[in-house]
Amino acid sequence: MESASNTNTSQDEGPTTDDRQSPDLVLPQDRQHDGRQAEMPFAVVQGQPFTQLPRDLYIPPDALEVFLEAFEGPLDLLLYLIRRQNLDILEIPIAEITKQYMTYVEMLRELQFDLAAEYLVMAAILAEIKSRMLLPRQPSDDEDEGDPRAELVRRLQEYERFKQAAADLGELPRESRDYFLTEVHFEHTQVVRVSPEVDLNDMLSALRDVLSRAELFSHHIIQREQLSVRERMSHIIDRLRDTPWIEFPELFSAEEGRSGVVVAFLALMELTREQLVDLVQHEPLGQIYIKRPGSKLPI
Amino acid sequence: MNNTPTPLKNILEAILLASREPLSPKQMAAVFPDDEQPTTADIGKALEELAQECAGRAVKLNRVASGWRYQVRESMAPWVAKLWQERPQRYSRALLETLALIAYRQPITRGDIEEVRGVSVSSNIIRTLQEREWIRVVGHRDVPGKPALFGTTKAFLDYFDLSSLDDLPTLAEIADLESIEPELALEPAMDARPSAEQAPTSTG
Amino acid sequence: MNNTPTPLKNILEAILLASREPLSPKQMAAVFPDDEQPTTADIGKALEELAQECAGRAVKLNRVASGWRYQVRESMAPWVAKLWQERPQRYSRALLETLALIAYRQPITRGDIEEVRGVSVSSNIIRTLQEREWIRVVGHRDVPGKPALFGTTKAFLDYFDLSSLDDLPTLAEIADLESIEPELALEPAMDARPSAEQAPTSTG
Repeated sequence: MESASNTNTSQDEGPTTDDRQSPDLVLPQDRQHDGRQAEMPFAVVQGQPFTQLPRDLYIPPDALEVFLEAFEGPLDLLLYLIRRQNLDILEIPIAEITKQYMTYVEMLRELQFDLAAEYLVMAAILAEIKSRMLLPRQPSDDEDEGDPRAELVRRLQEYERFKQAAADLGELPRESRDYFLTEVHFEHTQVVRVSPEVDLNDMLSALRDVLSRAELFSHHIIQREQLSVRERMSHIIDRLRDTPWIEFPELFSAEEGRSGVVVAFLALMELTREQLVDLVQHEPLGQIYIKRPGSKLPI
Repeated sequence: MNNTPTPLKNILEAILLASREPLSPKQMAAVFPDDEQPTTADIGKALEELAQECAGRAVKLNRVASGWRYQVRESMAPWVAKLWQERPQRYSRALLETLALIAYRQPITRGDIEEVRGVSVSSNIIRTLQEREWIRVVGHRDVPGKPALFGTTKAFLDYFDLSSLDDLPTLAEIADLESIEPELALEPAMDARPSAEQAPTSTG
Repeated sequence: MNNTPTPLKNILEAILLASREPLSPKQMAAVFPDDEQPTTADIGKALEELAQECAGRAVKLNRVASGWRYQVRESMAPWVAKLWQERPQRYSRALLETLALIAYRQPITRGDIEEVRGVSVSSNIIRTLQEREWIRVVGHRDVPGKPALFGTTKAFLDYFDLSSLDDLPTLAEIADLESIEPELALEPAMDARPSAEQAPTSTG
């Protein structure tokens, strides 16, 4: 029957898995500083390992975030709960695990943490299995339904296989990390290295894709922006590489006419807004300087 | 003037060292004029000699999926890595799990991947994998919505220093829920069809 | 475990073969830990040995203004040159997106581009665009790390036959283009979890 005991586990559990993990993988274990495998902490926040499900509801919100990020989803969390107690997947004590899982999910909901829907779906699945486990089972039922845990066990096993496969993949030699490509200089005397041709429309359609992905089209400011303003912004920044500051009037030239002045002015406003330049004026009606952020004026 | 013909071995060494991409024997042959093309056997013999000459050196001649390449040995990584300030890109567990599923289960849809992982697969992961040219769309499943089927590429194998999918680490076997039935012969690794690998979920 | 220390000569061979740029003795010494730095004399001796080992091979170790590098011997040019002639290349979607964002959102950092694109931008793309002289570093943003700000060049305008960036369609026009011909089949699958992935539209 369902155990009402606390989910607390002993402190001195041995290592629970022999997972070989790449240093690349951000697993709960990796967050341990001294590399011991005594008990896998959920997370380490500001040097403090969280090795147990917190019993009271208060954990710092930033701890929760790390906590949640340490898992790749409900299956990963369940596997962790099972492995942490040295349990066999095939013999999951469903009531116990469900209880632990619910504690965790409840805690996150309590704090109105943005919990992925998958975690809630899994909570429902666990509750359903638990209730089926509580029903008296006739031997004849086995033929029809089998162990109510079977499907969950299958999913956990399947996920664990690929979790391991991903860890193995992470350990394979990688270019520029483990091995390196050679590139020996070759003097291209007579050879012209042929550069690919680019069609302007291809570039524009690439832009359209990336902007619709980022939903930037909805941004009316960008839509109205004149590209010559952007171009001018680059020029102003470029001028500021050689000199720490420019006097305001230097930005404008008579030959450009009215529209040129407008473009320069808009460029300056945008640069200021994006904090790429600073505008400085020492006294009312005094000279305005455009300078690199952080640089000092000589006066 | 020097009229000794340049040995094939030297020519291959030159093009292999200068190229950043692995070269297949066909690509190697293509640098010769039509009437002077070496046979595949000649190329093979020359490559073997070159490989032997790497003994005791910092590089080795290695065969990966898309051809042959010289590569700096892994034992040199502590020093070579210092050359660049940029750290090599790190890949998240989510990305590696997705990649593992595509590698071992190809062709596979995004939905299939989500089913095994129990969480949705972000578009960024798929896009990153496609941009790295590690995966590509190999077809579409003939069900409503025609979801794309993904498979891995030669570039994926090259990057992980593999010459074929068979070189991937063996996929772990699944312990049977009904451990009374040990006779189930599970495929160790490379079967592309899920049906062949799945453990039965009920008593038969 | 193998406890023989790696010979200096091998380490130098490794870094010289992996580096795209010539390396000065000082740069070579810098890949060693502070307490294990070889002397300039040791490095000089090792380089000499490496140079001698190139006898009869397709490459040589050469000293140029900024340091040492391996280079393919000139006599190999007829074959090596073919490698590049044969390559029919196309730029990747990722490169075109990066270029377009630099054109439309300049001055822009690599981080900004990554934020909009939602995936990392490879160094190769930036390098290719710089080598082609379509983009250049116009300055640096005054934040930690001082990331480079990129802008487009005159050569970029010339290539696309534009007299100024204003000749490019506005973003509004590009958006309209989309509504006229909706492209459905671009993405293998769209976001399952939009909130987690979208780049913040913080430009406003």
